[in-house]
Amino acid sequence: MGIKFSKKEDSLIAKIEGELDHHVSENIKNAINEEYVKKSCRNLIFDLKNVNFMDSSGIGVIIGRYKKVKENNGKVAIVNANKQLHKLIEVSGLLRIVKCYNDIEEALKDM
Amino acid sequence: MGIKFSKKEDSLIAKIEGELDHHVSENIKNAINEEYVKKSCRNLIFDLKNVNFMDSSGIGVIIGRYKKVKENNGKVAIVNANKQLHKLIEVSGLLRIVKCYNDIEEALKDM
Amino acid sequence: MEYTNMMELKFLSKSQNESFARTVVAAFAAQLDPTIEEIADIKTAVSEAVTNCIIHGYENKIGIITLKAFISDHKIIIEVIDEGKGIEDVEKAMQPLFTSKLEEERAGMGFTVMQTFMDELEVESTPGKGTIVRMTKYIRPNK
Amino acid sequence: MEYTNMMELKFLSKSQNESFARTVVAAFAAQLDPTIEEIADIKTAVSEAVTNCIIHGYENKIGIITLKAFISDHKIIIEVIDEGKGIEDVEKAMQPLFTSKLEEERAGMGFTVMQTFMDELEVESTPGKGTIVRMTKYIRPNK
Ligand SMILES: Nc1ncnc2c1ncn2[C@@H]1O[C@H](COP(=O)(O)OP(=O)(O)O)[C@@H](O)[C@H]1O
Ligand SMILES: Nc1ncnc2c1ncn2[C@@H]1O[C@H](COP(=O)(O)OP(=O)(O)O)[C@@H](O)[C@H]1O
Repeated sequence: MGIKFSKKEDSLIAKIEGELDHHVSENIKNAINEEYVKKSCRNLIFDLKNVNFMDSSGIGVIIGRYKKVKENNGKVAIVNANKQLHKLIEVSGLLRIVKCYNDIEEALKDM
Repeated sequence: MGIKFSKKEDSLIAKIEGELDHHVSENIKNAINEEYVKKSCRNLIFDLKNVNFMDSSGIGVIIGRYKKVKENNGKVAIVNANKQLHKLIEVSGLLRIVKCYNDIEEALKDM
Repeated sequence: MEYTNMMELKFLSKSQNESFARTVVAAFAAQLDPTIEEIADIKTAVSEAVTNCIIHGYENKIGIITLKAFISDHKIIIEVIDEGKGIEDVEKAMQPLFTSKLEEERAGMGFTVMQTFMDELEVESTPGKGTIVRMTKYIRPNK
Repeated sequence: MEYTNMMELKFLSKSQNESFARTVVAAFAAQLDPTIEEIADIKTAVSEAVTNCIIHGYENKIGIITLKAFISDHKIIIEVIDEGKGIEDVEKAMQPLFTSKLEEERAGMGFTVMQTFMDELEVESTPGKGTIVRMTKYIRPNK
């Protein structure tokens, strides 16, 4: 598991790599919180291109970040989710609060 | 697991694919026996290039074929064994009866 | 239960074993020649159940988790068992969004995911004794 | 035995479970961050021990094989256990080339391979009761 950060406009892009389960969720959460404040961002984009497994612990991570970002008047977006991730995202009701986009450019336009 | 056959001069080349363990050894053995007779070959070359696992059941298969081929005045050779397979082949004492070559051409020259 | 193959795995309720449990069940289910999607469904459901044993059943203390799997034609039955805290009200626990660990950012979607990704789900629990989650997935042959 | 992680797997003595057992032990050992070669060594040794349970311990009848693994710093201890026939003379059985199943084209090299590919090997057997094969592999850190 790993995570790479970049910033575009006032959006933090968190590119997660590997398996996003309960085991790694605490580290992922802390890393994003820290970077979001340090880079003084408003929006948060989860790039899931290199996530090859995720379960509802990952959904918890995204919902938790959503709450923080909303306090800051920002938006949360998901990009590059594969078919299996889409299924999980739909089932979990996450789409009520977070939008999915095909790529980062598309997400940025809508922030 | 699978096995592909070809014939060059009077040598049968058996190219084994996948994992060569006890589970598949009976099928491999029967397939080679059948093809060796059907194609009326003298020598037998095991091409292990696509074998990604082998244990002493595989050694048993090779020794068993060696006995048959010897009765027919033929030779048995092994080609394309990776490092791990070489270790197994050495430990098992197989090199006393069977030679290893880097590729099929080299083996054919020595048949 | 009639079956053609079975396995039983016991392991410690440590979070690094979540991915180990997923790998084991995927390797065992491979015998049914499932699609990549079916394997991913099974891994996801097992991950939910195992995570629940660790967080809720044993509350992050070390206990033993048992993972059983039974294969009979075209289906796999999986049981995930802990001898931990147990669940007072199973029906309530299974409702979407319900979680007893809000402070930990749990989504409350574990059971919902198991239900959606598998074909059958049964939960047996006795407070103070532990929990059994039994899930069945039908694997279509000749795809 | 002191360990930081452990697992116990029970499965049927069917030959299709040989590769399953190898996969499980490889997935568990992965925590020690072994090299590809170390993983291959472990898989080979486990394959030998499991095959022996199937062919010699249970003589192709169906029984239960138990695979245990214990991880403590920089080593993995693996036990492969059957409750089958047992071995009359362990010392003799462990000699290179010795096999009781010549007709089946066994190489008689199973124990030799386990010995060479692992760092320690112990065999406990009681005729009529079964056999325990215990193997240890040291995994060098910071490669
Ligand atoms: N193995 C278990 N032992 C005890 N309680 C459990 C177990 N599994 C689930 N629960 C209870 O059911 C609730 C709902 O579980 P779940 O739908 O997976 O959501 P979450 O894990 O996100 O809380 C948990 O919050 C917990 O109270
Ligand atoms: N689990 C077991 N139960 C009973 N006998 C065994 C077991 N493992 C090994 N043996 C005996 O030890 C002999 C040597 O084993 P091994 O070195 O693996 O060679 P092989 O399996 O090729 O015969 C076997 O032929 C068998 O008689």
